[in-house]
This record gives sequence, C-alpha cells and structure tokens, in this order.
Amino acid sequence: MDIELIGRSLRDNLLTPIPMCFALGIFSKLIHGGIKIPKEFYYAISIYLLMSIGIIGGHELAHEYQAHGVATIWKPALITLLLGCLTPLSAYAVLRYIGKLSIADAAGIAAHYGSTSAVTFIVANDYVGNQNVAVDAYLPTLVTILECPGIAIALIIGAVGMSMQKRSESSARSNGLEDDDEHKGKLWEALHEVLTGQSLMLMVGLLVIGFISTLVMPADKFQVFEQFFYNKNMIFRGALCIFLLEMGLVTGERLGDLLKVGPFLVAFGIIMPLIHGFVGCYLGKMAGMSLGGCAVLGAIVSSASYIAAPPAVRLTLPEANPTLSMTAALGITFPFNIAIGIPIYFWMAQMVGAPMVAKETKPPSLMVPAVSRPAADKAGEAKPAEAKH
Amino acid sequence: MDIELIGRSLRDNLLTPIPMCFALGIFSKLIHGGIKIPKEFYYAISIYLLMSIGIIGGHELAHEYQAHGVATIWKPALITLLLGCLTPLSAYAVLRYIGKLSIADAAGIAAHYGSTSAVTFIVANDYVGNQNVAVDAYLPTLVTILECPGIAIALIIGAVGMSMQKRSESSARSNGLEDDDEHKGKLWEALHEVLTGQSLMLMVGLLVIGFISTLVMPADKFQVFEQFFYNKNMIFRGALCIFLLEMGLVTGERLGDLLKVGPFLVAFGIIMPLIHGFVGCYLGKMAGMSLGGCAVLGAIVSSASYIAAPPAVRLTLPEANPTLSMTAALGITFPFNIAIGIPIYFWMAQMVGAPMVAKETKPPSLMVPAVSRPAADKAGEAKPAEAKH
Amino acid sequence: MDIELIGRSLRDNLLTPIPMCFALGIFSKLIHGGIKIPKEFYYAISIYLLMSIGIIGGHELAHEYQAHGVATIWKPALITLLLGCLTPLSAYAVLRYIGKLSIADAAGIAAHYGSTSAVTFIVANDYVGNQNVAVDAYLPTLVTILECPGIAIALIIGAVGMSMQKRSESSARSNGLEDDDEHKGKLWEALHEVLTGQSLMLMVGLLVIGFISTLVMPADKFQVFEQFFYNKNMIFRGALCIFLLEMGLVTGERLGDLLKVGPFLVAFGIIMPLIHGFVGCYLGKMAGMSLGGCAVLGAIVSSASYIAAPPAVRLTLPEANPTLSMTAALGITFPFNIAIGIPIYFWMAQMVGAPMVAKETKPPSLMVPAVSRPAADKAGEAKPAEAKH
Amino acid sequence: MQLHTLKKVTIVTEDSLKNELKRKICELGASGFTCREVQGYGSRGARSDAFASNVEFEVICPEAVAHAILTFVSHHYFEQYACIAWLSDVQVVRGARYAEPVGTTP
Amino acid sequence: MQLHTLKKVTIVTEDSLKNELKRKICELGASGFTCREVQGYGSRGARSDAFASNVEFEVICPEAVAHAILTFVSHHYFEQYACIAWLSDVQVVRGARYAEPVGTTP
Amino acid sequence: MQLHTLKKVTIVTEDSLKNELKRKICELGASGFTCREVQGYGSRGARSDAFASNVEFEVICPEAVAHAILTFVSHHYFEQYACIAWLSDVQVVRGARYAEPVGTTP
Ligand SMILES: Nc1ncnc2c1ncn2[C@@H]1O[C@H](COP(=O)(O)O)[C@@H](O)[C@H]1O
Ligand SMILES: Nc1ncnc2c1ncn2[C@@H]1O[C@H](COP(=O)(O)O)[C@@H](O)[C@H]1O
Ligand SMILES: Nc1ncnc2c1ncn2[C@@H]1O[C@H](COP(=O)(O)O)[C@@H](O)[C@H]1O
Ligand code: NA
Ligand code: NA
Ligand code: NA
Repeated sequence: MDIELIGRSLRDNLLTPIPMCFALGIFSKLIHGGIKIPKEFYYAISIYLLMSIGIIGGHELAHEYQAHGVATIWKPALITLLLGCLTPLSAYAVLRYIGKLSIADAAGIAAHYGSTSAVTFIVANDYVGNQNVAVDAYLPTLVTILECPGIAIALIIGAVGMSMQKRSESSARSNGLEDDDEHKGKLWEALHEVLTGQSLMLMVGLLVIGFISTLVMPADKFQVFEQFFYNKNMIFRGALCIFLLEMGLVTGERLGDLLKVGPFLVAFGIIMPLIHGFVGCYLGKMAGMSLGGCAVLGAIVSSASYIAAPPAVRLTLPEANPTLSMTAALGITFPFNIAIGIPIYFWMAQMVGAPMVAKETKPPSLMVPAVSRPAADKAGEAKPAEAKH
Repeated sequence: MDIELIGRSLRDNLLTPIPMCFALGIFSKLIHGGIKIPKEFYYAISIYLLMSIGIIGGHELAHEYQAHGVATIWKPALITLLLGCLTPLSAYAVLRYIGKLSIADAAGIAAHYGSTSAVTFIVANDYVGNQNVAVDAYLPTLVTILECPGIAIALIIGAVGMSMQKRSESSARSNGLEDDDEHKGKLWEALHEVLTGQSLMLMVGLLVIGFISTLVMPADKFQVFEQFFYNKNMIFRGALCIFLLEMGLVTGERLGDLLKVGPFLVAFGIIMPLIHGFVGCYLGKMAGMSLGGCAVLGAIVSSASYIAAPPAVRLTLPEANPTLSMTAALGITFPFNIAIGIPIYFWMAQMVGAPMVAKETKPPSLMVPAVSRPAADKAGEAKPAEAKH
Repeated sequence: MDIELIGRSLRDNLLTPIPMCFALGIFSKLIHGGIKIPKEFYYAISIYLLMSIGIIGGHELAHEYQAHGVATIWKPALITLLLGCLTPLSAYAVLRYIGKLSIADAAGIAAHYGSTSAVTFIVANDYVGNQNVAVDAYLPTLVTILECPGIAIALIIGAVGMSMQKRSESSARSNGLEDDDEHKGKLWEALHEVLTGQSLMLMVGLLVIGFISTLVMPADKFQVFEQFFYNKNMIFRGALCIFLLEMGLVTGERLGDLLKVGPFLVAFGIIMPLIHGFVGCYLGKMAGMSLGGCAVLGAIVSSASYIAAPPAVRLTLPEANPTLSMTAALGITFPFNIAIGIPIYFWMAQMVGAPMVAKETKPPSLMVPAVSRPAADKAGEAKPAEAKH
Repeated sequence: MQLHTLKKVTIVTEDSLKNELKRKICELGASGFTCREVQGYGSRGARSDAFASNVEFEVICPEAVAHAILTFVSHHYFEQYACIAWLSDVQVVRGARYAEPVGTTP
Repeated sequence: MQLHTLKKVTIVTEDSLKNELKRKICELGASGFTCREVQGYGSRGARSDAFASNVEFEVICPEAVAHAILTFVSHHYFEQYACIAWLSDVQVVRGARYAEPVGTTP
Repeated sequence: MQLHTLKKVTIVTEDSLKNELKRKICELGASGFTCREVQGYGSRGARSDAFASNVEFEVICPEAVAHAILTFVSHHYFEQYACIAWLSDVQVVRGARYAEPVGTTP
C-alpha cells in the first residue's frame, strides 16, 4: 500500500458526508456559528444507534449461529474479552509511569481507553465495506463484549491505588477504614451503573431481541426491522450525519482544551490507539478472524469510550480531571481514528496476514450446544453481511 | 385451536421485536437500569403514531368508500358507537357494585376502559395480518369513534354520582348548588379537552386529510406519504419498537403499584377485557364484519386508554386515585392484551363465526350519498389492506 | 390559463397532506385544541430540512457542474444576488413612505421580505414538479444566496436611519457618538449572527458537503444519503407534514394579531410578494432560466423569512415591533404563497415566456475554471431533478 | 436603582393544571408569571415521567394578590393534587408595574 | 392564610450526581424535593451540553435538615464537582407538613 | 456551617438575549451563573413557543455586582424587550468565592 494508495483511501474515507459533517461541527464552533442540535435530538439519535447496533448484531449473530454454531465465534469472543482486560492495564501503565499522571487521572483515562466507541465501530465497519472486503457477522457482539471490562478494571485499579495511597499518606488518621468502605460502595455503584447503563443495556438487550426474532420470525417479517436499523440503510446513515455533526460541535467546543492538556496526552491519544489497534489486529488474526474483521477489531480496541465511561469515572474517581479524559478520547483519538486510524488498522490487518475469509475452529467441547449444532460442513455458504444487500 | 397451536401463536406473537422491546423496558426498570427515553422523543413518536393511524385510516376509508360507498361501514360504525356507550357502564357497574370502589374511583377507571388504546389496535392489526387474515379497511375509523364517548359517559356518571352523594350527605349545607355548578363547568371543560385533545384531533384531522388527499391526488403522488406512515413499513415499525420500550419503562416503574391495588383490580384488568372483547367480536360479526375485523374490534373494545383518559379524569374527578386506573390500564390490561388477549379475541372471532370476507349491507336510505354512490356490485374486488403491500 | 384551470390547480395544490396539515394546525389553535409539537421535535425537523436542502442542492449542483460547468448557473446566481439587494429596498420604501411606518418597523419588516423562506421553496419546487415541468438543478444554491444580503441591507438601512434621526432630533446631546458606536457594534454582531446562523451554516455547509461527496463518491455510495434527504422521498415528505402542522399552530396562535396590524400591512403582505415574485420571474427569464426555475425563483424572492430574520432584527433593531413582521411574514405572506401565490408565480413565469429548458450562456472568461470545464456541447443530456426519480 | 419590595409566589403542581392555573393567576390580579417544567418527589410519590410531571409557577405580585393566589391553590389543589406553594420576599426593579392588581387573561 | 417560615435549600451541581442526591436529600429528612435541568457557568467552566450539564434541586425543609443537606453537599461535592448551594427563607403554605424531618426514599 | 449573606439576581428575558447576557453578567463581575429555558406571560404577551420564549438567569453575587447587572438590564432591555428582574437575599455556602467581583468570560 504505497503513498498514493493511502492518499486515495484517505480521500475516499474523508470526503464523504459523515466525516464532513463532523468537520462542519468543529468548523461551526471555531467561527462561533449558530448550529445547535437539541440535546433531546442527540439523545434520540444515540438511542437509535445503540438499538441498531444491537438488533442488527443479534440478527447477524443468529445467521452466523445457524450456519456455523459457535465454531467461528468462540475464539474472537475470548480474544476480545482478553483485550478488554489488557488495554486498561497498558493504558494505565503508560499514563502513570511514563506520563507521570496522578493515580486518579491515569485510571480515569485508562477507563476510557479500555472501553470502546460505538461510532468508531460503525465508521470502521463502513470503511472496510467500502474496500469491498467482507466483515465477520458477529462483530457487533464483540463491541458489546468490549464495552464493560475495561471500565471496571480501570476503576478498580484507581480505587485500590487511591486507597493505598491515602493509607500510606495518613496511616495515623482514624477515618481510613470508613473512607475505604465508602470507596468500595461507590465502586460497586459505578460498576452497577456501567453494567446496567443505557448503552450496554440497549446494545445487549437489542442483541438478544435481534437474535431471538431472527430465529423465530420468518425472514420476510423481520425484514422491515432490518430496513429501519441496518447500518447501510438510509435512516442509519442520515442519523449518523446528524450525530457526527453534534459530535463535531462538542469536539469543537473543547478544542481549546487541547492546549491545556499538554503534548504528552496528545501523543498518548495517537500512539496508544496505534498500539492497541495493532494488538487487536494481531490477536484477531490469531483467533481466525477475516481481514475485515481484524481491521474492525483493531479499530474498536484502539478507540476510547466517550459515552459509557465518563459518567462512571466521574462517580467513582471524582479526583480524576474529566477535561483530560474527554479531550483525549473525543478531541484526539476519535478524530484521529476516523481520519487516518481506520485505514491504518486495515493496513495492519493486511500486514499480519489476516485471511479474506474467516477460519472455523472447533470450540472446546463444553461450549458446543448439545442439541442444535447445525451442520458445520456447509462452511462454504458463509454469507457475510455485505453480500446480502 | 388446540394448546399447541396457542403456544405457537403466542411464541410467534411475543418473540418479535415489538413486544420484546416492551419487556426490555420493564426489565430495565426492575434492575434499576439506565435506559431513558427523553420525554420529547416519546412525544414525537406518539404524534407520529397518531398521525399515521389517522392518515392511513383515511386513505383506506377512501378506498373502501370508492369501492362500496357506505355499504360496508355504516353498521360497524354504529356498533362501535354502541360499544363506546356500553363499556363504561358495564365497567362502572362491576367496579362499584362488585368491587365496592368509591364513586370517583369506579367512574375514573370506567373512563379508561370505555375508551381505547391505539397501540393495542396496532398490535392487534398486526397479529391478524400475521395469521394471513385480511382486516377491514375502515378499522382505524372505528378506533377514532371509540376514543371519546366512553370517557364522556364515565365522567358524567362520576360527576352526577358525586354530586348526588354530596347532596344527600349534606342537604343542609348552603354551597351545594355552587359546587354543582362548578362541577358542571369542570365537566364541560374536561369534555372539551377530550374532544379537542391531542390524540383525537390528530387522528380525526389526519383521517380527514388522508381521505381527501386519496380522493384528490393521483395514487402515485400519495404513495410517498403511505411509505412514511403505513403501519407495515419500516418507520412505523421502528418507531413502535422505541415507543414500546418507553411504555415498558413506564410500566416497570409502576409495577410496584400492582401490589397496592389489590387482587380485585388485577382480576378486573383481565376479566373485564375478555368480556368486552367477546361482546366486541360478537357485535362485530352481527354488523357483518370479517374475521380479522371482528378480532381487531374485540381487541380495541377490550383495551383501556392510558393516553387520552388520564388527564381528562384527573381534571374532572380529582377524587379518583390515578394510581388505580393507570395500574389497571397500563400495568395489567395492556400487557395482558399484547401477550395473550389478542390471540384470544382472534379465537373468539372464529368461535362466533365471523366470515373471512366482510358482508355488505344496504344502509338506511338517509345515509346513502345522493350522487357519488359507486357501483355496489363490484363487491368481489374488495381489496383488503394486506393484499396491497 | 382560465378560471377553471386555476381552480383545479388550486385544488391539486391545496388538497394534499402538506398544506392540509398547515390548515389543521391553524384549526387546532382556533378551537383551542390540544395538538402540541415539542419544541425540540420542531427544531429537529428544521435541522433536517435545512440539511436536506443543502446536501441535495450540492448534489444537484455537482451534476449541473459536471454537465455544464458554470455555463448555466452564473447568470441566475448574479440575478439572485441582485434580487437579494433590491427587495429589501423596495420593501423598505413602500413600508416607510406609503405605509408611514417608523424607520425601525419599516427596516425590520424589510429584512424579513429581503430574505427568503425555505419551506416556500420546497412547496414551490414541489408544485412545479407536479405540473410535470422540470426545475433547474441549482435552485437550492439560489436559496442560500438569497438568504443573507436582504437581511444585512435592511438592518444597515435601519441602523443608519435610526442614528441619523437621533442625531437630528438631539444634535445637542453628548452621547450621540457613543450610541452610534454601540449601534455599529450591534450591527456587526447581528450580521455575524446571520452569516454564521444555524440556517445559513447548515444549508451552505451541507451544500459544500453534497457537492464534494458527489464529485468524489461513487454514485451508488451516495445514493443512501439521497434517499434520506431527497425532497421527494418519504422522510422529507413526512417531516414536512409535521413541520407544517407546527407552523400552522404558530400561525393560528398569532391570527389574532392580524386584526391589530391593520389593513395596510395585510395588503402589503399580499401585494409586495406579487411584485417581487413578478420581478423574480422576469429576471429569471432574462438569466436564461427554465419555466420551472423562473416560477420557483419568483416564489422564493417573494417569500419572507421567518426563521433567520427575526432573531437578527430583534437584536439590532429592538425598536422594531416583532408582532408586525411575524404577522406579515408568517400570518399573511406564507399562507398566501402556499395557497395561491405559487400557482400565480408559475403563471407569471409562463407569461414572461420562460422556456421549458434552460439556456446556456458563456460566462465571463474569468469565471470559467481553467482545467475541469467539461464538454459544453452535451447540452441535450441535461437531466432535470424530476426526471431522475 | 430603586427597588420595590414585593412578594414572589412559587407553586409546584401537576402539569395537567397548567392551563387552569395560568388563567387563574391572571384573573386573581397578577400582571404575569413565569413557568417551567420540573420534576419532583413528595407525599404523592415521584413525578418525573411522561405520565406524571410537574410545572412550577413564579409570580411577582403585591401581597394581596399573593394571598389570593395561595388561597385559591390551597382550596382547589391541596386536597386532590400533588402541590406545594410558598412565598418569599423579593426586591423588584421597576416594581411599580407589578405592585397593583390587574386583571388580564393570558 | 397561615404560613410557616421554613428554609429553602437550593443546590446546583453536575447531573451525574442526580440519583445520589435524590436519595440523600430524602435520607437526611426532607419530605420531598423539586428538581430540573439547568445550564451554568462557574469556576469549573461551562456546563451546557450533552456531556456536561447541571441539575438544580430545591428543598423546603426545617433548618436542621437544611444544615444536614448542606453539610453533606459541602463534604462530598465541593472539592471534586461543579457545585453551588445556598439557603433562603420562605413562607410555606400548610408548612407543618414539611416542618419535621422524615426519612423516606424516592 | 458558615454561610455568607449575598444577593441573588434573577432575570427573565427573551432568549435571543441569552448570549449577550451570559457575557455581560461575567464582565460585570459575577463569578458564574445558572440559566434555563422558561415560558412566561407579561405585558408583552405570551412567550411560550419556538418563535418566542424566555430564558431565566440566576446569579449569586455581592451587592455591588448585583446593582451593576440590574442597571445594565434596566438600561438596555427594559424599554425594548420582554424582561423582569429582581433581587433577593440568600445565605451561600462557601460564599467567599462569590463575594468579590471577578472578571472572566464564559
Ligand atoms: N419538601 C419539598 N421541597 C421541595 N419541593 C417539594 C417538597 N415536597 C414536595 N415538593 C414538590 O411538590 C410536588 C407535590 O408534592 P406532594 O403533593 O407532597 O406529592 C412534588 O412532586 C415536588 O415537586
Ligand atoms: N455566581 C454564581 N451564580 C449562580 N450560579 C453559579 C455561580 N457560580 C456557579 N454557579 C453554578 O454552579 C455550577 C458549578 O459552579 P462551579 O463549581 O464554580 O463550576 C455552575 O455550572 C453554575 O451552574
Ligand atoms: N408578574 C410577573 N411575575 C413573574 N414573572 C413575570 C411577571 N410579569 C412578567 N414576567 C415574566 O417576564 C417576562 C417579560 O415580561 P413583560 O416584559 O412584562 O412581557 C414574561 O414573559 C414573564 O416570563
Ligand atoms: Na479501547
Ligand atoms: Na375499551
Ligand atoms: Na424575499
């Protein structure tokens, strides 16, 4: 993939309505323009997008399951879980020991980078589709798997770190234990909040709904929901334009913060995703995922959450400065990924040698459903999402 | 229809996205999850749904009218009006004399059960369609006819009952008459509020709009509105998913009230609809309606209003406890109907022997429009809603 | 075009869902009905409509540009700019010297009539399409050109007029100069606000986005955005129904003001548009525009702004009574144009002899792009918007 | 700056009473009001969703009007509706405008 | 009309604290509260978009409860969260309802 | 708990003035503000739809700043815009923060 190719791919990626709407939002804020999306409209669109990722994810998963059982998906799912546990650790280590940030700030930012961004997933999915490469049908499932563990682990690191620090600082003070208990209470609350939070509940809930209905309903009855929610169709596309316009407005509003956060965080917001993205692509390939799947996995692993993580961090680690994490996640990593990260992960996926079509692996016997294991020899009919529309 | 058939029909009915979204809403509240639909989004969707019922109703009515004049519709319309007057009476009698509720509470709840629920109509319509049975095109008209009279009659019963009670209690007090006048004023206000309320105005207004435009516009010009509003199309379906998610959230929030209202009201919320539903099916058959039409009529007669009735009752009969009526209407009858009521009404319609295709009746001569009575002999070409799409 | 034809055209124009929704809104307010569109829903729809005008405008402009370079568009664009400068002057002169309004009121109203109404554009566009007459693809560009200059010029007239009046009134007072400075500051601010206001930024921003993406993206990739935003498609049509319902509600709320503003303003609100509309049609024809284009140009020139102008006028000319301008723009001219103005402009365009197909003119050499001038001889393949869908 | 000491009446109640209360406040002599949607919790439970929410009115008025409004509210709303109402002292700019009872309709 | 002089506590803070604050206010003895979304600007910058906005609570309560609430807020929110809180005097209709600390949950 | 007695300025006016007022309030020395959309009715009629609605500002500040803000509002808004403004006394927690005029921009 030489320079010219990268240039063309950038152009094809960026000069399309969705990223340009993001740019328009930023531009509007820079010139103090009057574009204003009502908060309720923004919320409505995010609800729609989350439901859409969920239900179509469940729908595709059901097809995958009908065709291959769990043969194709068990390894990628495990790998994703592993990545969800590793990325907050690596992010924390870099922020704390190289960046010298406070425990709270390091843990707070790590929570964002340990989780994922649904919009980055959608754009990556799209980009890969535009390269005429199929993606694995179960990818939305991986997004939901990736959402939580990273936040939980980073919050635990932060809470434990803070309480150890406090104890060592004032081992004489009497309220050490109380504080500890309170911290634990808050931690529990925050974990509950992530697990039952809007984004996870909508995605998982609709995933289950999509899965079950696909198995139960005749295909032509489900079709109307697919039309409404499918991410290549007009409603999804249009909603995404408006959503990214608003994201651009929010980012533009915070651009000034870029100067405040200092060069380390800017570098972190670019380099960390590249590292995480590479690991994602590599492990994805190891798990037998296809080229498209590896690239998208790289993108979602690299991306930082700016919807689920912020309120959870704000509640559990109030000492963490929200400006730092929001600026990094939304002001640096998100546009970086949208603009050039995603093509790079695609290229990485090619480099690590991901195959065009996913491999099937026999799962450990305890994972095979006793009854409904469908014929695994029909591997040839694997029907990737793209091919269908 | 044996047990197995019922089971399969239940499964086909319930394991589809729309009811499952309702269940997700309830589940989210039960585990104190974070799903939250902005109020404005919910209002926006209800406006869309009401407009949709209206305009498509008018559109179908125009087709019916062009094909049959008023021959097919005059009897069902009269029957529906009759049902709108009977159901509040039966509900009031049961609540007051069997349930021993106060006058205000009995009348308040009766107002809810005398009116109807638009969402129940949609789901019933859908269910019948899924059984590959056609429904009569004028059904949305019946929904609008059914909306009002029940509320009005129940409110009048309540107001009269309360004032008689007060007078007998304190025939000596001097302010009896004043109170009476005030009550009458309030009653008028509440009736005005129901008649000109959002739901009736949107439905009737759009019904007229749909009727006129269908007669005036070339069919291909109207088509784009049909695409947007038609209840089998993607936008309507998608909107309904989100609407029922919110309804589930509201129901879940109030589930605790189920314990408070006591077993009588729970039984009432299940048995009353079955009785009303049966009467609806039976009278529908008498009026010459088709199998599908009778089933849907049963469903809408049985259903209780939770949008138009509550504010009207709150204003005229403030002595009525809103928890009782909302819990019965939204917490018991609505989910009961969605889950098992509708298949039962369908079965009832079969039992009473409703024919697959509606009968035509010559209306009393004063109802026949002098001029534009189209050829009534083309009965064979009656083109039910389903067949068209 | 005899009386009967006008009657039929009126009927075809008015007895369609969009104008009837407007009427329903007015009716609902007249009977104090309960229809209520949440403000956020209204805002959401206007954002969508503005984006839609922009992106589809850019898309059509790109096609036009690819087929004809700037040959077809440079003259209409200049003419539109000229009209944007003339109409505020003529409106001001009539209001001030015939209507004897105060400087502030005259300038304030002139700002509204110097700008344009996006909804009138859409309805006009539609009307012309319904007559099976093609419109020029670059018309949305003209709407954006027309939006600003009129507001700016009227505000400048008002500001200068007010300060001259103040100075002559009190040449002795010392704070004359300060006031002047402050006024200039406010004027700047207001001009900035118009130029970077929501409506212009969304339209121009999306126009650029639509233009670029059409040039860069493969047509089938862009198609999904066209489906979402195209003004003949269902989402646009449906959104317009709801938007006009709300416009009807707002108009109905202000109908009482009609009595207050006096007969002069009512006459102004009908006659001024007719004059402006005629000039628009005539100059459009001079610029080589097609019949459809001239009619739509007449409609947008005649129309008065009620979205961009009001806040700008309120800030710069607070002495102007907003009731006057809103009543004229929204209560008189808008419904007049929707109901009968548009057919009249169409008839005017026929009268001035606008051709069915636009003429191409060689632009002054400095306007011809050096490189990418496509073959101008393929004029025959000009593919008007209507023909495509 | 001259300031007039007047009363501010605040009423929080069910939003279905909004239209009536708007009318009543003006009938009872206030020159205007400011209102907004609010959520709340009290003896009648939570009022924070599409089927149950509150409206809050603020009225600047002379003491007599304030008492008339509070009397109306306590007689007509307290028993049957979710409602709270209170009074506080405020210093109002150009307060003369609001110091005399008027009688308009919104 | 009999009026009780009570305290009104007003708290403006980050909306992510809304659920906790609802619970706490009732635990500390208030009989209810009224709350709404607001925008704001202060030492922690602007709070006026989807990612940062405020909630405002108003609580009518006796002085002791008011102090308990303000103490809670100052210990738990002032250091780390955008927050402002103040007290004012109000005359409440049927104030006896709000004059004694209660202990419910919303 | 130590409380500072400060002034609370409340301004209700047309929402098109929101941006200007935000800026002015801070320029005149307030350390922040809280604002929200409201509806209203007054001498200039109803302000309750998409084409006419109000914004309400609350500002906690020392008396001098309060007077500066009210003076600005009465000079610039009272004549031409729908507007009402009043002052009240409040006891503010950690009031020292708001007791001195500052001069930032939002
Ligand atoms: N102690 C309180 N402080 C502030 N607002 C209250 C209080 N109690 C009740 N409210 C408000 O008044 C409404 C009605 O209260 P209630 O009639 O007690 O249910 C509630 O929904 C709250 O908005
Ligand atoms: N001087 C003030 N007057 C009124 N509200 C204020 C003031 N300062 C801060 N606030 C509100 O309190 C919130 C938090 O303030 P802060 O913690 O200073 O950022 C702000 O977002 C405002 O809503
Ligand atoms: N007496 C009043 N009490 C409370 N708010 C008022 C009062 N009068 C006016 N307002 C508010 O101030 C705004 C402007 O009032 P006005 O300038 O009189 O039209 C109104 O829209 C209301 O929101
Ligand atoms: Na990540
Ligand atoms: Na019923
Ligand atoms: Na114009």
